[in-house]
Amino acid sequence: MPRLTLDGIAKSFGGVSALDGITLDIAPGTVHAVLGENGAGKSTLMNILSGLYRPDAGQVALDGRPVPPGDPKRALDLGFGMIHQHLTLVDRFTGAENVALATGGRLDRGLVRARAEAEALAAELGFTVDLDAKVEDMPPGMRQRVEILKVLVRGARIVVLDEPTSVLTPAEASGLMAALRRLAAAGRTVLLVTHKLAEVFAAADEVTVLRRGRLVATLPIGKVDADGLAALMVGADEADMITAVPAATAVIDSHATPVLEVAGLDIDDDAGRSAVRGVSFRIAPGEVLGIAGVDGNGQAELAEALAGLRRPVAGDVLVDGVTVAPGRARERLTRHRVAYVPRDRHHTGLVLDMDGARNLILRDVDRPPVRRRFGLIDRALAARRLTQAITEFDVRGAAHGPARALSGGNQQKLVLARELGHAPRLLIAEQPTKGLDVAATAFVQRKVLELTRSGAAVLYISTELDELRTVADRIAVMSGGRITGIVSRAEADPQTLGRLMGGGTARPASDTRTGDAA
Amino acid sequence: ADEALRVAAVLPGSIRDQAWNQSAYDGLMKAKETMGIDVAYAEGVAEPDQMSAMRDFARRGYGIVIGHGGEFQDPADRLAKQFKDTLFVVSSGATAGGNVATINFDYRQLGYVLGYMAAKVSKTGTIGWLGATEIKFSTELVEGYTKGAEAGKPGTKVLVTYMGDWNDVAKGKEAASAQISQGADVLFPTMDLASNGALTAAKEAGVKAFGIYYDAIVDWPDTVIQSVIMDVNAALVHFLEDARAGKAGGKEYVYGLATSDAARFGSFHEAVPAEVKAEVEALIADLAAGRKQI
Amino acid sequence: MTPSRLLSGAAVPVGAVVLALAVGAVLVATTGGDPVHLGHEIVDRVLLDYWGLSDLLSRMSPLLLAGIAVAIPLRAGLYNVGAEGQIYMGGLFATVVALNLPEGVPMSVAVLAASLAGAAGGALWAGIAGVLKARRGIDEVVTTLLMNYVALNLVSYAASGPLKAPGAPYPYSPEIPEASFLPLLMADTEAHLGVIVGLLVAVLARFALGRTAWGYGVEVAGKSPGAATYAGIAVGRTTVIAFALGGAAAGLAGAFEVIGLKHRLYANFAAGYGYDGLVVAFLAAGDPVWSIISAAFMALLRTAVTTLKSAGLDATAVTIVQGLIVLFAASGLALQRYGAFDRLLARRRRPAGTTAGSGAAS
Amino acid sequence: MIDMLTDPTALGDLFATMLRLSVPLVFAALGGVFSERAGVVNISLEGSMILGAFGAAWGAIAGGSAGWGVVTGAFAGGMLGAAFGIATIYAGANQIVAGIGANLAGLGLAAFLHRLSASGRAAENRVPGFGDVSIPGLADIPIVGKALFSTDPMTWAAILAVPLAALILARTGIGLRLKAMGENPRAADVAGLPVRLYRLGAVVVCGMLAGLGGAVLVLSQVFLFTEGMTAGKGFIAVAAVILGRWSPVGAALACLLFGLSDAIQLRLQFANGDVPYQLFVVLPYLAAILTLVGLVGRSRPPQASGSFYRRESR
Ligand SMILES: Nc1ncnc2c1ncn2[C@@H]1O[C@H](COP(=O)(O)OP(=O)(O)OP(=O)(O)O)[C@@H](O)[C@H]1O
Ligand SMILES: Nc1ncnc2c1ncn2[C@@H]1O[C@H](COP(=O)(O)OP(=O)(O)OP(=O)(O)O)[C@@H](O)[C@H]1O
Ligand SMILES: [Mg+2]
Ligand SMILES: [Mg+2]
Repeated sequence: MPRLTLDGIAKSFGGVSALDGITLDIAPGTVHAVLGENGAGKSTLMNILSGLYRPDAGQVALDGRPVPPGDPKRALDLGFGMIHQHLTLVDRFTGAENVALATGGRLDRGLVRARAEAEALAAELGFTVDLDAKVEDMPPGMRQRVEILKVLVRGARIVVLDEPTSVLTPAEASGLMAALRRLAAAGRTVLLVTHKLAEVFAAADEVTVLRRGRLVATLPIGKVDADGLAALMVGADEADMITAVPAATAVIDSHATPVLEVAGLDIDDDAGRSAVRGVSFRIAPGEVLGIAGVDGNGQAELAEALAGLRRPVAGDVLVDGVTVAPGRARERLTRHRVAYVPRDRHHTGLVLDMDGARNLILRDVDRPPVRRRFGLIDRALAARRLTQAITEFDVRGAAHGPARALSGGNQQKLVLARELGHAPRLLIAEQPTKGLDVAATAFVQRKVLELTRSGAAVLYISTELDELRTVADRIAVMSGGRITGIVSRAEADPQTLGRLMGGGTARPASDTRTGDAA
Repeated sequence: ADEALRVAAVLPGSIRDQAWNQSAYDGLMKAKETMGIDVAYAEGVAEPDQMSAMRDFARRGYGIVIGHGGEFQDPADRLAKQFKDTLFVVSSGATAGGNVATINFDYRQLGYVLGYMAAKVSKTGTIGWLGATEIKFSTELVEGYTKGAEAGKPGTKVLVTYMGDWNDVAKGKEAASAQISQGADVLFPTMDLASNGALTAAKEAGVKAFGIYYDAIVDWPDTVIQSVIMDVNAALVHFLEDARAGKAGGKEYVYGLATSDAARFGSFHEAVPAEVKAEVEALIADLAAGRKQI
Repeated sequence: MTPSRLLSGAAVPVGAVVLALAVGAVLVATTGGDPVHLGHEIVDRVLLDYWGLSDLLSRMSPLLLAGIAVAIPLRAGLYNVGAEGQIYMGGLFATVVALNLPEGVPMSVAVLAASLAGAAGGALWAGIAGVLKARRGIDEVVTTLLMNYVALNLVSYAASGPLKAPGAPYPYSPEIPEASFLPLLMADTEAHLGVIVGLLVAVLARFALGRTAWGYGVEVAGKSPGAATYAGIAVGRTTVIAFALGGAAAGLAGAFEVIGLKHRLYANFAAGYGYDGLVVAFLAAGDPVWSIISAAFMALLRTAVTTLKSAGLDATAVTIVQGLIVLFAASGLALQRYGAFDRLLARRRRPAGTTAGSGAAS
Repeated sequence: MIDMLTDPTALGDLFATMLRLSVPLVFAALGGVFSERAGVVNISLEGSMILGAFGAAWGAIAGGSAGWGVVTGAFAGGMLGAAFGIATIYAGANQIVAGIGANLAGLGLAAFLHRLSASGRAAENRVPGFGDVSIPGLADIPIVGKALFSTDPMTWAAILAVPLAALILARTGIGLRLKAMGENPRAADVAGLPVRLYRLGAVVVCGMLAGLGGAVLVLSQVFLFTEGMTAGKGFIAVAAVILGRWSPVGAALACLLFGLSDAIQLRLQFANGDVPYQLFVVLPYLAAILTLVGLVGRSRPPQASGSFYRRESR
């Protein structure tokens, strides 16, 4: 069984060092976690393993034999399989076609076989996937599951996973972790990049911590606890900040005019199918309403409609008691001061080919102070915003170059810096901490609470119950396009939420209609 | 050498078009050979570049600069003011004078003869004419051709097709086929390279056709029954000989049947009935002698 | 940009041209020509010559404006393959206006009116493709390409029909009144004011695209339609406006060809400038100001082509060399842009012990 | 002129003209589909067509048979495709610019070589081409019979090539991978597939197909090579690719539309002498635009088409 060794790996991009002298030795049959802040170099390292990037120096060896650098094909042949942080799926192919592409499917037979194997594996992992759907029509979670299946079906000996669980449900994530343990038990080597310490403790044998491109420590999992890992990642002085649990202290005035009132909202998806039906709720000033639910149950369409990107079929939306015109994104941003953190930072959140400063003026480029006389842009202001974002949100590597070059987490921070930087009245956040490191996650949650203290309201959409139970005052559960129940934080135990997600209601319900959303 | 007899031509198309441009090129080469004069040319010169190409030759000291096509009229007029010692010649030009000369063929007359003959030869009473774009050359040819057909046999139907392209051989073939399928059994293609396509169609369908510029029967022995030989070649030599003798000036040179070395007809196909042949020859003689006007 | 980088930047296109010319020299030699003599011709008659310069400038005007016509929609993520047709429409509109101006209109007014009409003609023609794209999602590449043929034939019709000069042997219009002639930059040449206008438009376009909120919207619409929707940018309207502005630049080019160069509308008066505009814009990576350089380059090429033809070089060989120059220049620029040369140098340097990259970053 | 549509002979004739005008386009457009589906926008079809036409003429004369012409025609077209592919896929040259350069080089080269190898008189350079082969019985089917079953092998090849190309793209592993190169080359790369090689392969095949399109003109239609004989057909093929939404069948239908409207305009013209001929000449383009607006509508090119794939760019 293969023993993986990395010797003095270094890589820089345009003169900026991303990795420097990484030396590692990974035993076969183990799960090896790789931790680090956003931009620490984790993805770069994994991409070097999979042959996508060619290291500037150093080498990777398998059982002492060097792996040719920068050759994905050879890496695959040698048994490397990688699940990329930013999915490598063909949007217009079905799930099955994507699997077939990765497994070298030939003619129809290959497609059928790939499909069958993927299906079996999905069942084993407890994944629900529709392999006949096109990837572009899948919710993010399902895409992630296809990406995982695609690699695992190939039967890799060294499985590299770069933040594979960021959009999975807890059940799916734990299914995956169990599967990784089984792979290790079968003698495979697993490398797991994650920001979720719980996963590290659940699945890993060993953990390596990177900080700013350097290897800080490699430790067996028994020798370290969460605080210790945090300290290794960010340095001891900053570690306290992370673990300081944010307390929800905003005062909610439930009698005041709600900041957001949604009444009888019906929304169709891109294909014209009903995605959200009869959704009504209110969010009071200072309140965080969490939306829980399995991905693809209408959350995305709801968020888009509230942000003005999608025109609802029926229903009213009121912000601060004022009805907002349907489908008018600009007006929401400016007049109603609605901030929106979209789930897809690549597609909607950022203009990847523009630099950080220009991305930070996306919301208000056409109004003062950004817009000056003769329609000129105040470039100095944009630059100041970037400096501010870099210091306040700790966006690493954004000083120069396009947003595309940033690490996934840092891209997310850029979006957050823009959306939270305008004192919004209402924040709609879809998976806002997706891909953020531990410190940044805590920071964002603190910022959200800070916002509520100023009387703003927050709609916080997440598939992670733990996160919702930390930030939300109440949690609404969406299933089949409906809100199946809204419970207070105190009532929000996993059993209740789980039942609601299954389509049940909090009260043993009579008005449960599950079939008609199809 | 004789300053005035350095001759240059600006050609809008390819010297291998087997038609308008090639005939000028051949004429230059023949003049070079037979008269020993210094010649130059620039081929494939697009409209935006035509003025500067002509000027370039004038500046290089060519005493005669030919713009080979009606589109050179205006550039020639303008340059004539700048280069007073240069004689500018416009083939198919409209107006001569000063140091601008034009060389023209009597397209109406030449078209008339072929129209006349076509009407006589046609069994279906429908004949065809094919061209590329509506320039003087085309419109006058069509005009003469139509009149000639009416004279040859009143009521003859003339199908006229403008292809919009001089060199699209495949389309030339289809354009001719379309005429043939409408009953045309004598065709007169007047494009450049595209005429090859039309002649191919005629050959395949077994109908008759006319050649242009040279005696095309040699290349299309079963198809071509007569050719109008607009011998730009000979016309040029004619003109240049005048020029060498110091007789050339800003005049309109028109070549027609009266100047039979420059504008004449080729060989009759043996299938042309003797009486038709005789009538056509008589017509040509009348026109050449000026006994008949169109 | 350090001087050495600038130097290497210039080295690439020059290298491409040299390489293509080397191929050309071989071709010339095979047909019995004298490459050295032809080289002299280019230097003497194009580069170091009053008339050569004037030719270069008169061609640079339509090339630059056509480049901008491609560059502006490109910023919005749209391919304008229709600069050719837009130029033709510009020429047509300008001619109609110039021919119908009342007598005694002062020169500045006549020139302005004809120019604006040309710009409007181009904008209108491009705007159709823009509207079809914005409203119906119809691919702009194919509409603009097809509309070129329509425009060409429309001009051909106008020049051989309603606008034809009486007795003209070829489809062209009567001469436009002298009041509407675009002033010349160089006496007795065809180098008209168009190139100056082109330079101004280039700078203005760069400024509007790079510095204004409007330009920002265009950029976002081009680079990320998703983000544009998020920010409430009206992608459809941006599409139409970007297209119309591009078309206006092309239309201006067409107007200048008529009022600056030919003084008449000809059936094929601007052959090929629109397609060359694609080369101009893409070689400049879509930047209007860099387009000045690439337009000058293409103008030089076009001028040299005519000169080489008159110097007796076979036109087919000239066309081959022209194609190779374009092909090599594009490849060379790309290799440079993506750092292939740097990597090559670095790899060669590495054995000597220096770390890659660190030396160059200063 | 109604008899063009009612009289069976005239209709059959129209059909035949449509087919002949379309076949060269169909080959080139199929090539374009392969190239663009693999992510390379290829406007050098015109250059490949003309080189293919020259290659076919040269090969058929040198080899003494039309069969050789097919081989050399495809080869010549493919060579230009390869040059264009190396510039765009390996060096990263902009695909539009490189396409324009390749077209010029191809047009120039074909004419240059022709001038070197042949005399100035077309009829002296007659090319042995394909004759029509008739299938008895089928050829007598009214209207379509003669055009389809009494024709030359290249037409049959084109008719077979369309479903074959569709099958390859829709049903084979190669097709799946090729499409992946055009949609998301990174996904293909991480699956261990040689992205640049696939793309180059597609572009070379494209050049060969376009070369065949040029060869058809020479070997099946006019039996000689002349300078500039493709007369912009390569650009029409580019339009057909988009009009046909990047699918083989769609592109072929678009070619038929161009062929049909050209066939119709050539027949309409001489019955309407007072209508300016330009109106007839633009008929195919207007028909295509109207089809786009009325029938085709919104279309999405392959996601990564036109882009240069570099591994280490994000
Ligand atoms: N292709 C690239 N081009 C330019 N810079 C890059 C590229 N890939 C990575 N970088 C830079 O390298 C550094 C490390 O990035 P990397 O993606 O490895 O971080 P990470 O540890 O995976 O972070 P995250 O947790 O946010 O995903 C970052 O500063 C990033 O900007
Ligand atoms: N066509 C091109 N080829 C190579 N490099 C280019 C090209 N266009 C722009 N650049 C590079 O891009 C960089 C950006 O240019 P520049 O700084 O002038 O733009 P800018 O800051 O956007 O200007 P402005 O905001 O004033 O419009 C320059 O350093 C230049 O080297
Ligand atoms: Mg990462
Ligand atoms: Mg700038």
